[in-house]
Amino acid sequence: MSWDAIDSLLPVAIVLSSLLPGVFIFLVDEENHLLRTVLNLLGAVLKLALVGLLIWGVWLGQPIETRIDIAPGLTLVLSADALSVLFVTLSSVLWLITTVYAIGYLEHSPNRSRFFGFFSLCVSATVGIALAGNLITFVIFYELLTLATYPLVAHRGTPEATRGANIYLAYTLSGGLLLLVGAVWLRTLIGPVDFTVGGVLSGLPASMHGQLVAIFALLLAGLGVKAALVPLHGWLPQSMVAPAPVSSLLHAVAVVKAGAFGIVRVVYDVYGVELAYQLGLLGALGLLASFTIVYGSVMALAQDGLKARLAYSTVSQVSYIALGASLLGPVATIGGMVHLVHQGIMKITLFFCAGNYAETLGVHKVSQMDGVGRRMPLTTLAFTVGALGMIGIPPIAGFVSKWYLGLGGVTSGQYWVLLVLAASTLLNAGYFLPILYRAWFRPAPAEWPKEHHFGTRFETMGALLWPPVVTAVLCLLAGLLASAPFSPLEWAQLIAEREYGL
Amino acid sequence: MPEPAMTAPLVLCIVLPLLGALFATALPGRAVAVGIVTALVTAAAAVALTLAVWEQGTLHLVLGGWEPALAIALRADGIATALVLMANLVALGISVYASGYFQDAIRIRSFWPLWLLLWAALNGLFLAGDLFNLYVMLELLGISAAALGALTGNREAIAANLRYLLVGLLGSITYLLGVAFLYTAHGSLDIGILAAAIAANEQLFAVDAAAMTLMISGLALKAALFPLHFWLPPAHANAPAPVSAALSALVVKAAFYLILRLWLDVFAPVTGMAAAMLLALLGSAAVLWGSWRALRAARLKLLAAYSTVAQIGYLFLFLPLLVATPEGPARDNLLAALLLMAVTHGFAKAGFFLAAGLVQTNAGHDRIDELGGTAQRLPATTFAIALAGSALIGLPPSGSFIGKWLLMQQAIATGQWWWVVVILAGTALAAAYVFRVLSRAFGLEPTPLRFITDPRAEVPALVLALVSVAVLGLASGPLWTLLGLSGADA
Amino acid sequence: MTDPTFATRPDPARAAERDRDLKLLLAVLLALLGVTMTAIYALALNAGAAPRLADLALARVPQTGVDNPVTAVLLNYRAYDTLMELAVLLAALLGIWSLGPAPAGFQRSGPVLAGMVSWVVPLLIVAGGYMLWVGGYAPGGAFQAGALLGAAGVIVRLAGDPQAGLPGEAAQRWLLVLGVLVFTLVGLGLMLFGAGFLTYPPKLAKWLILLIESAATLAIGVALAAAYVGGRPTATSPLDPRPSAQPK
Amino acid sequence: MTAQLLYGGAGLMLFVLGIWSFLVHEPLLRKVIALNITGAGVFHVLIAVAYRGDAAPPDPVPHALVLTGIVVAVSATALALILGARLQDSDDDA
Repeated sequence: MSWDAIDSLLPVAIVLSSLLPGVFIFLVDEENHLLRTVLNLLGAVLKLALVGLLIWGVWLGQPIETRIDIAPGLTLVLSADALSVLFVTLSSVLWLITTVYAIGYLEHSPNRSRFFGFFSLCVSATVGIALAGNLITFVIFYELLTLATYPLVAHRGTPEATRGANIYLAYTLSGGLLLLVGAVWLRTLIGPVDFTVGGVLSGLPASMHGQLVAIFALLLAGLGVKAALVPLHGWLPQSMVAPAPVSSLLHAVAVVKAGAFGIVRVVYDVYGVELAYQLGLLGALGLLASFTIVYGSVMALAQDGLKARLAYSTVSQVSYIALGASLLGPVATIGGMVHLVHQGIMKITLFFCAGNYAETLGVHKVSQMDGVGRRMPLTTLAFTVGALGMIGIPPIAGFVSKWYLGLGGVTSGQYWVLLVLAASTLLNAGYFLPILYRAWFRPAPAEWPKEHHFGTRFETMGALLWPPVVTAVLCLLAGLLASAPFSPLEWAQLIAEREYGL
Repeated sequence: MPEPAMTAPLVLCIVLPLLGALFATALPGRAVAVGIVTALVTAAAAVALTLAVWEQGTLHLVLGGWEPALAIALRADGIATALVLMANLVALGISVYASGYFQDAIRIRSFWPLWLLLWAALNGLFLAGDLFNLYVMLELLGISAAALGALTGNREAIAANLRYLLVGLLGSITYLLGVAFLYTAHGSLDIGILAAAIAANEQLFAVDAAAMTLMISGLALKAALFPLHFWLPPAHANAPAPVSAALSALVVKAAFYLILRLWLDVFAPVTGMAAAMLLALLGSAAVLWGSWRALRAARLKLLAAYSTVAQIGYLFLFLPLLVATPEGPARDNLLAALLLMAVTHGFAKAGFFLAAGLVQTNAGHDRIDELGGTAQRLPATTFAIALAGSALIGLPPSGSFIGKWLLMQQAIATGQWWWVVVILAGTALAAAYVFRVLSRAFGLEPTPLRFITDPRAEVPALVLALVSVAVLGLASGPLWTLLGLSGADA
Repeated sequence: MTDPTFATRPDPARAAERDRDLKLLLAVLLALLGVTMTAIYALALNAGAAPRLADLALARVPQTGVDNPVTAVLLNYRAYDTLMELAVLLAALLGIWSLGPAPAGFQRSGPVLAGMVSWVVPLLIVAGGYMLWVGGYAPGGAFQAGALLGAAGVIVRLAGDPQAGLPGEAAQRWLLVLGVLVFTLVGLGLMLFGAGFLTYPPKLAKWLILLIESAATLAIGVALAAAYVGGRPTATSPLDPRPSAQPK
Repeated sequence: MTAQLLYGGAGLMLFVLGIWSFLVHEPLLRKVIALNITGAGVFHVLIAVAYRGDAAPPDPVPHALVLTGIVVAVSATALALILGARLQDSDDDA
């Protein structure tokens, strides 16, 4: 098939490859485990195949775009550039892994058709965000993601789950409204806002700059909620009531990344990094991101709940992406972009492991983790890789991100960035190393809080064990093979080159 | 004289449900069968009408072959056709639902003839080109609606619908006085002729303005514009579910349609910013008050009824923007957005009420705080509520999202940014009241084994809700074509 | 809930005072409204389009099939209004029926009243027939005729027949819809033959209108009498096992 | 003209009085009668419009409108009264 035929269908096919299975999964009878699993995996594998095609096309520089007129003047644009490919690939790969994990995790638990249906819708919304070619498309999928995530957070049905879900909804819908107003305002100023390399606003007269700053504030407030920028982060720790696969994929990858990705889009492809710098927007964003990085880490130190600690760690780490976007110059861009992927694979590893501890041993708290390394060595090994990566130990992925971010700060003359990174790294070590110490070097208790035996020769059920192992290997590979073709770093460099026209 | 075949759907849309009502009256034992057949053929006629208007533009038929001034005209322009199509598809869904809803023979015999009469009145109202004929249609609509609303037979329902009937009568009499003034001043009842006469006789401005005030006040009472909405919540909340759906989705919309028709066609030279601002201010109050009361409502159907008060309010926000926007693509977009919101609300509210009715039948009550278990047992119904709810909030990709987007766009463009604040507040409140219901659907009840338990009731609710969300939001372009508007980049 | 028309007011003393003030305000406003409207009405009469539709309507009467201009408007120019108005009457009656079975009738009348009824009722029926016929060229027509028939029904019920002299339910249902049915079928028939909905060919107009008016008279008479009965015909109501009254 | 204005003006007064009575009086029957008076006021206005002096025949169109209006009003009144009666029944039962 020729590229011409494919290029206009591919983006929409990628969205539909999880949307349609999702819709059918709702209709599947609860007891029909097999059909549901087949639909799930079929969608995930198909999506991955389509994404492979997409990567190839973008690499070749093919224009890949679907345009659907939803109303005169309002067009749904799904298109693929280097940046969207990064996020699409991350989501699709991790979706497949998480689906396997979730099938194991939710075995024998209630309401699985509902869970997997919404799970698929979430991924569809996430790739929709990644592929959005203009602002209205982005807003549509951004809101859809909110809606599709709500049932997953509320899934357990306990009063805490409902409460957490409602808090999540209150934050994200309010943010969504502000984003909507910003998008509409921008639309009235300049017409359709297509994401364009270098931005679309540079031609506007200086008299409009006041409005542009106000619009940026609205957009940032909307995006900052999902990206968990302080002080809009309050929902994230509350949402940790969700089942582990939800926390892993959504709160490590899809939802928070959607916010961070949106900030990147707005800075680079709507305002243009030059204009954003002139308007003083980058400085404000950088400050906000830096504060969030430090604040999240400090808060993480104080958490005893494992998922809560990971959640605050997410608050902190996602802001690296915003920090990268706020620094002028291609090097920092590379750092921010590559962290989009690196943080995703590292954090999902950690959440998978946290889920394994909870499911296998009933361990939910850091203080209960003494000796888990001996009981669950593979899981703990994966956890260790993720945690060390987060701290920034070479050769794991996180080191690469921090290196480029620091270098970006230096090349742009913003030396304070180094200070932020150093502080964050110290704090990262402060909240991860004690866990590792407990896990490996403390003696195990006589009895675990709530131990399950799955009757396998491994430490836990296979479907739970292999996903974190695979993602941990990915973390290592992303660091070790950082300069190989098609590695996240290479791809981030491609993005930076295209954005800065190098 | 136009080809009868071309204008046939115009007549059939009104006559078919009327005939159906007659046969359902005369053959009470076969009322359900007659009703379903009538619903199908009437909906088919509405589709035929839409196709005809799509291809040829506005249809116009003077009944009786007399001079237009003397006789009654039927006309189907884009606005009327869009609403007819919406109303008939929604009514078809309601009919399918109703065929299984009523169990007791006496209710069945009472429901179908009145329902088909109401349907005929709706189509007649949308398609009328004559102000006095509209009065008759309004009365037919009001009487059949009040009778249907009282069908549950309990005290609250009878009291609420008695009030509804009386208030509606006051509204239509006030409207009729306006018509009398117009006949006195301009000697015609035909909308087209009157529009031309009003534009030509500026010295009669005072009379025209008085007539407009009377007619729009009367209709605002029927459209439940704040603060004239007091009759709506009890009447809509206490009716049987299919009737609530019809009342909230269609009947109120018909009164609003008439206001719009008068505003755009008949009184175009008389309308001004002051009148538009007043109506929009009342609309804003309706949005805020209706949403607030919906949030505080103890019962699901009461919530839906207050939500209707709010949703009607949004439609009035368009008026000052229409006044401020000159002819052109921007105004086209605004008009289409107005219709899109009205149509979306029609589908969404009908779906919501039908689903709420199912919840009520299953739980034996509709107190929101105690609905958790029922909502979990009926996934498809809960899903319908969720879909319809997102359309009521205006979340993407519903039609009301597009509508609100264009509304806000034009509000910013014309500098009337304060409406944006109202829309935001209303949207946030709507999200709160919808999710107040939905959050009950996640609990520790046993897992339902099937998605759909009662297809005849759940499928119509789901389909109506789905149309409001997916179809209208993702493919609203045809609406512009049907309205004969260019739109495009504004 | 704020409800200006139906509210019940708790504190009587203060409420009564506030009530009086509100009423005063309302009276002033309504008086202003009345004066303003009269002034505007005068303006409209003065400056308005004087002949309005009168000349045109009167000029076309010879082609309508009837000689009485009001009947020409009702059954020819604006026949569609009349059709829908019959539907309104039907809707009201169906609404009445949906609310429950008819209440019990009145005590059977004594011989004097019964004797009077036995000659007033036939007189009313004959008068109704006359009204129907005379409507073609003088004031009168289906509504006046139907009203007389309805009045006959009222008298019969007052005299003690709970069913107001109406036939059984099945027949009542057919009679009720007869007016709208004949009207609609004539209209559709004309459309089928290419004349257009409710467009009478001048030659047939007189007879078609008479046919419609006759059916409408029966339907209106039955509807008015049944409305006076005030509920479903009782035979069908399982709650109320009284046998339906037979027509005399 | 004067006759028309007097008659029509009287109709407008009836209209206003009817609204007054509708808003002020509680009992259902009074409300229903008030509405009928309001309606009668509007019918008066229409009848007054139809008058074209003693020489010319009156305009038949408003006359026909009034006839139609009367039937509509009768229908609505009948339904309102029966609704009211049922309401009273349920009050008596309670």
